[in-house]
Amino acid sequence: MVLLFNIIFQVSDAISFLLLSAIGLAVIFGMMRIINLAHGEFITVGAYGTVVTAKMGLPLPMAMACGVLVTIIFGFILERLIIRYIYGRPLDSVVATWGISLIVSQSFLIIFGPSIEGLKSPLGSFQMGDYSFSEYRILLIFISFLILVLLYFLFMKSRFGTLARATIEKPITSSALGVDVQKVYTITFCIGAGLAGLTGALYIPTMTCVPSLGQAFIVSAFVSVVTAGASPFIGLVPAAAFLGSFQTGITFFYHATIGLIGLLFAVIMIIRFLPSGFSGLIKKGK
Amino acid sequence: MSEVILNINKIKKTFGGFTAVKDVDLKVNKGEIRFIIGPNGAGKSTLFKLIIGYLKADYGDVIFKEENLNKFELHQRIKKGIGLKFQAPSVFNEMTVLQNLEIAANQTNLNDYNDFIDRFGILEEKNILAGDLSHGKKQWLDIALASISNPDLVLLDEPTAGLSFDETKKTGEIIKYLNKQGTTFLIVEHDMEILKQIATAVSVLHLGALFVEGSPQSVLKNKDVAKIYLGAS
Amino acid sequence: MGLNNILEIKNIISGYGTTNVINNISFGINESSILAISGRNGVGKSTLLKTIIGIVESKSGNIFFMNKNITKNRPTERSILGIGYVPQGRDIFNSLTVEENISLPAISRRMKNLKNELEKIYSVFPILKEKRNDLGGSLSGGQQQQLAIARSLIFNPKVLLLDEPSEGIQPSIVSSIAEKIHNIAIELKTAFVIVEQNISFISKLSCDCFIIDKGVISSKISSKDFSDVDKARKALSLEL
Amino acid sequence: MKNSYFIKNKFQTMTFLVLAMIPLFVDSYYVNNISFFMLWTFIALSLSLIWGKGGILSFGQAAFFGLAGYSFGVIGINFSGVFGVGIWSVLIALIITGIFGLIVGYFLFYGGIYDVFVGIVTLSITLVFETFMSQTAGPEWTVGIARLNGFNGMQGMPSIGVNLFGYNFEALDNKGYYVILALAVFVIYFLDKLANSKFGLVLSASKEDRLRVESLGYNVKRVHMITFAISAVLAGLSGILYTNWGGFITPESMGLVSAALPVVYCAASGKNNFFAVFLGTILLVWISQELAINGRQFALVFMGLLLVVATRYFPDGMFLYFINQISKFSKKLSRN
Amino acid sequence: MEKKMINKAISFILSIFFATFLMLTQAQAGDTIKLGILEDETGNFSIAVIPKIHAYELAVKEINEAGGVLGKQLEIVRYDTQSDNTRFQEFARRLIKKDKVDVIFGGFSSASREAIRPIMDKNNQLYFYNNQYEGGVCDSNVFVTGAVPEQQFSTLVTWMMEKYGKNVYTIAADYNFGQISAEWVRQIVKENGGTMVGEEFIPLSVSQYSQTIQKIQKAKPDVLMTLLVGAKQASFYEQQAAAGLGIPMATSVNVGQAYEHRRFQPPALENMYVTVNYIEEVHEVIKSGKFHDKSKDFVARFRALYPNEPYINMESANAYNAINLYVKAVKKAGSVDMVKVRRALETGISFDGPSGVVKIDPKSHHGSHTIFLVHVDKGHEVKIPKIWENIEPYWLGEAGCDLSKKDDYSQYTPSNPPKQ
Repeated sequence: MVLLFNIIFQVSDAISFLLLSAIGLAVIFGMMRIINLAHGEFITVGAYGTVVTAKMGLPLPMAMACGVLVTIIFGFILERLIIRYIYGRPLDSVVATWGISLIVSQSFLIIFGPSIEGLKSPLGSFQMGDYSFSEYRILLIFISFLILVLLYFLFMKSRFGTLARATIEKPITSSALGVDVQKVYTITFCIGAGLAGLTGALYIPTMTCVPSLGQAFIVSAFVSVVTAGASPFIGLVPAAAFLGSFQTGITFFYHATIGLIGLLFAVIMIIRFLPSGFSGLIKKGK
Repeated sequence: MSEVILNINKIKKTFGGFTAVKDVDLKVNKGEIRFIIGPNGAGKSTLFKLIIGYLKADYGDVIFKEENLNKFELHQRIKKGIGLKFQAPSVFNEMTVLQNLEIAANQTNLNDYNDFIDRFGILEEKNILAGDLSHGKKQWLDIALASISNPDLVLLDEPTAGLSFDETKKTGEIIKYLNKQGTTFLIVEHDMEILKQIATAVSVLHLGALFVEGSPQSVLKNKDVAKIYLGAS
Repeated sequence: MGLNNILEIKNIISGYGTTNVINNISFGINESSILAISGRNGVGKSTLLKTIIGIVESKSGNIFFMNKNITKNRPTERSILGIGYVPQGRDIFNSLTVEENISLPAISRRMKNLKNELEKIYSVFPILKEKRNDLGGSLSGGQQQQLAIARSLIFNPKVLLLDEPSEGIQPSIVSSIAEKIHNIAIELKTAFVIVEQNISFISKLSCDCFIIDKGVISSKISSKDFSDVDKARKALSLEL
Repeated sequence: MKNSYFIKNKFQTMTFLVLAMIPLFVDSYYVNNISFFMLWTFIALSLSLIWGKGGILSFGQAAFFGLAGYSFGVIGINFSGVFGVGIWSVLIALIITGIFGLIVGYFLFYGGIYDVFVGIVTLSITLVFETFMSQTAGPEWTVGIARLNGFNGMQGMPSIGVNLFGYNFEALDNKGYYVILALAVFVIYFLDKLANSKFGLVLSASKEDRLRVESLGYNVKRVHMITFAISAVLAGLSGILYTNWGGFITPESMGLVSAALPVVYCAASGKNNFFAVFLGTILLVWISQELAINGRQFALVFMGLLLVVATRYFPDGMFLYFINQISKFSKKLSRN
Repeated sequence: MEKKMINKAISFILSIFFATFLMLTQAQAGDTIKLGILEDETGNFSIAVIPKIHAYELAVKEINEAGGVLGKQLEIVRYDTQSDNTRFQEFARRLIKKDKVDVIFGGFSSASREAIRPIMDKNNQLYFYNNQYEGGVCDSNVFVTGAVPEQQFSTLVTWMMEKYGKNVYTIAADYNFGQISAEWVRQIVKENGGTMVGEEFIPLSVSQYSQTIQKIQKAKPDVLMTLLVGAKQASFYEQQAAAGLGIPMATSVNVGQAYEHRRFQPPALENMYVTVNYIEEVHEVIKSGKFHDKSKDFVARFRALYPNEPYINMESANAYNAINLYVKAVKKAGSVDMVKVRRALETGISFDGPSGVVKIDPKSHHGSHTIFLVHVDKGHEVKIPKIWENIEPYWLGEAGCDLSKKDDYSQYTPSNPPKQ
């Protein structure tokens, strides 16, 4: 029983990390085909926004909301100044977003110094057999799935979602039907940025607060989104579930290094043998 | 009895539940200019893609020069002596006309090809980017790409789409000339002008199946063909 | 032609890159009327519609809609002003449900009482109501065509541009679509510009018909003439 | 003669001549430093070939860079003192890299992997290399007598060179500079020839329309695989020269940053034009060094701004734009 | 349109000229003793390195104010190596070839030291590495003022085993520092009759530790050695605290370098033990005596110059000691000639610094240290339960490295010692 819980915890912990890493990128890259190398910096912005406002005395959930808000504003400005000029040039977006990531992480270093005092994980821990667990991490697991569900409803069931999916599938036809394509892009980008900020806000109580903290997420984010395939909201959960359990399993039997290498190998093999990713597999299954 | 160069044997293709091509038998004789016509959605394009191997048939064989092509990929089929032009002119827009031809030709040195290029009316433009050609000249360049390496059989998908009367006529002359040099043609077409001008045989497809076959005259006179072709019910 | 034309095209030249596809075309259309445009493949019929909606920029000339010069407006703006467009191949959003497809223009216009509007549309196209929760990509050709028209009708456009509405559709359905277009034109006071090659379809529309060739209007006949196959062949140089 | 390659590309030839004369005027530090700038051009050129001409974005160049660097080191250390090791270790390292490139290329293109997926697969390969090499600190990780030495890096390999009749030629300092410059001239010449050959035409054509190229009878997958291998060899050349320059190679050369840098050099320079990439890479490495020296903490901010401005305003590459301006200007001058 | 393009062109050309201009206007050198400094002012390591840079500047300022050495003033030539090994190589060459400095100080990560060591050796350049590290560098041109494993672990591990028990679990960064340090731990545990109940190596890029925490709990160790490096790995502490792991931890890296006890919210580092050769709190924790006085004096002087320094870490003491040791040796040699200075340094030269005497071992070129055992409690308050004075860097000398007799340019480990 304890063992089973332990396994479920470890696997879903790994999955929720992959999910939350990927979620902002799933919108920005998965839907808009912007290869956003500054994804990690978006996460950093959310984390710093949270920490700074929490230090000013806001309760943690409020501070997290502020972190997200700051990231949305940040994303909005970037979209206006740079990103909108590189839609449809996915490969050039590599360079521009790389530049953005350099500017942001170094600016954070200049403004806040190499590190600021972090936050403590809220909630406590509980014991089960030989093992103890952080309650906050268990909350994170639930939150990550909750966000995914909300996101599913936002993009699949809401009015905005209809506009966004239409625009992304056929931008020209959408514009001919009266959809303000540019506005939809801007909002979608801001949602992606906000989600990345949310990832930062949620994880910062468990991490060291340094300007480079976002880099910890970037590889997980890209591998999850790409293996998810063309419809990230359908493919992300199975992709993260597969990669997360695979990595956890290998790490369990060997160690973390082999786990990481195994994860990357799994990604290579998935792309090779499942070229349309997990969402393609699901669609085929239907 | 003339020699059969391309033999399509009971070929079938379905997409999901929809049968695009059902059990089509088609023979192309050496030296022919055979047209495949039919209204929209008759399965012409699908048949075309099956012949070149871009789509995989559910069953049936494509036999070219007595060799079954089923197991060969597109580029291998071409190497066996087939030239090919897709529906929309797909020339390489960012390259010059000459570079386009260099890719398609067997030799690198195209000096001896001036005559050939001139036939297509693009000699003067040989050093400009293909993307800057007019629509008609793009079509001719595309046909030139399909035929420059002296293939035995050239497949053309709508070679006159978007051309004016004069351009259409010239296209016909080009095809006729190449045919005289010994090239066999299989052409998917909408346009009746060019059919009347150059066709030696016609196959009509309707709703994925072979509807009627014969000489241009016999097919054109066929009232049923007129009906399906014009959508008159 | 005059000021009461709802849509007026004046000396339009347009095309792609350096090639001109439309060479100086002018015409106008009244409220509630239908205009058919025909011609052989690749003569610029689709480009003409794309120029009117703004997907292709005109190189010279002017387009007036309700006496407003819209030549410089973006497609989105033209659509909001009241021009509907059904592209060739219909461009249904495969990943959206039928209802989402129809609702899209209404959502982008923030239209109130979407439910009522949808009901109106469903009463014209009952088959769509049946399939409202299916993905757009799963419909048959005829259903997609109805969906594409429905999608543009929901915002009550003053002009609806249709590109090859009969393409890939069973003959029986073709005539029912023609009928529907007639009813819509009368009931909703919508003007139609229809690009079409299908002779029997054009003949059923009973309206004026322009024949386009080499980017210009080469002749103008009545669509009734299309019921005579021989005349139609001549008009379209499709003599068999 | 009039149409010879070097006369046709006047600005390029002039630049090479100027570069060839630099060691006559400046002291060895600067010569060495320019060698350092130039050694990065090969990895950038390798990407220019596969991405600029072939339209395939790879983050794997860093993996080839590292593989070649380590191979060169391992062979050099094991056969240190054997005649000519400083030359044939380079060749063997390049062959190993080329074969690995061929295998990866086969895996990618015959597996039908294209577009952004190539980027992610190659990035994964690069990161696997980095992660694996980082943990090889222990004495059990030796190849022959060469310690891989994990994250701290491998060192002690003999330099490129040869000992002939008592004359010791080592590709370091001025000699190294001319070796690198000669290689650069050769590689750019070779790449230009390749790009204008039938193979190059087919490669560029398949960027526009893969299907049409296949329909003209070419095996596009094979073309891409071979191009990928050639580009692997070029990236490997940079790796070897880098290892030779510092006497040192670490897994850091195969990290995320190293994987992205060639992309940055290419895109900012003008990925379609080999000479623009060559010149742009030199200038970018130089600028980033100057910024590190003088910009202090603002160095990376400036570098970032440069990249953003480059993509925002010069979609075809910044340095290509300036090279074109210069040649236009000089044409104007010569006309007057 | 044209105008826009021209504007762009001009702005770009201007920016290039700007960079060139900056390069050319750099101050030209006078008749000074030039100290080259290569430290990571930016990038991943900057957090622990910036106080170190300030310590160099403090030492130089003090010496110059006292009249310099051999009648000359000291001059710092410093480059920001951006936590990037290649930058270390570029700038090491620049210092040697262009600036022609008399000595080089610097390097934080072991990889950066290894990146420039071949360059130092090729040019016979005198070089001070002033960081605690995995040990074993036996190099004629290199002097080390940081602590090494025999100083930090022989004290720490033994003490921990006596206090908490003999079952030890190590988690370590999966690269040279972690692996070699873990090797030391393993050896010392074995020598003291303990058991390694687990050992896990973790890639530097890993930031999530749920699984590691469960593995540790399964093994039930008495002591957890955490040889983790970098900001990502530092997240372990918060995560283990949140999970309520509650096992006493011991390390050689945290607190003394990147002052995690000040930066992290308590109780992330609760019950952690670290061996350091200096930290800023020494004089606050030890209320009187020589360690109190020296540290208090050092901090006062440091803070007078850099009042906003977040923390004065052990590497800043090492940096301060290094400059002073060098100057003492120059005085003794009567010259800045690098061979003469090296010989002077090999005479057993010593300096009485912020944490007591540091004496250079002629055989290994490493310094002896006072080692403080630092304990971090629940509220992240610091205690020093134990001080070991004058701990020698004995291992290299015993293993057979004797640079005063025989030149060497290698790095050794316990499993790969010098050939006798």
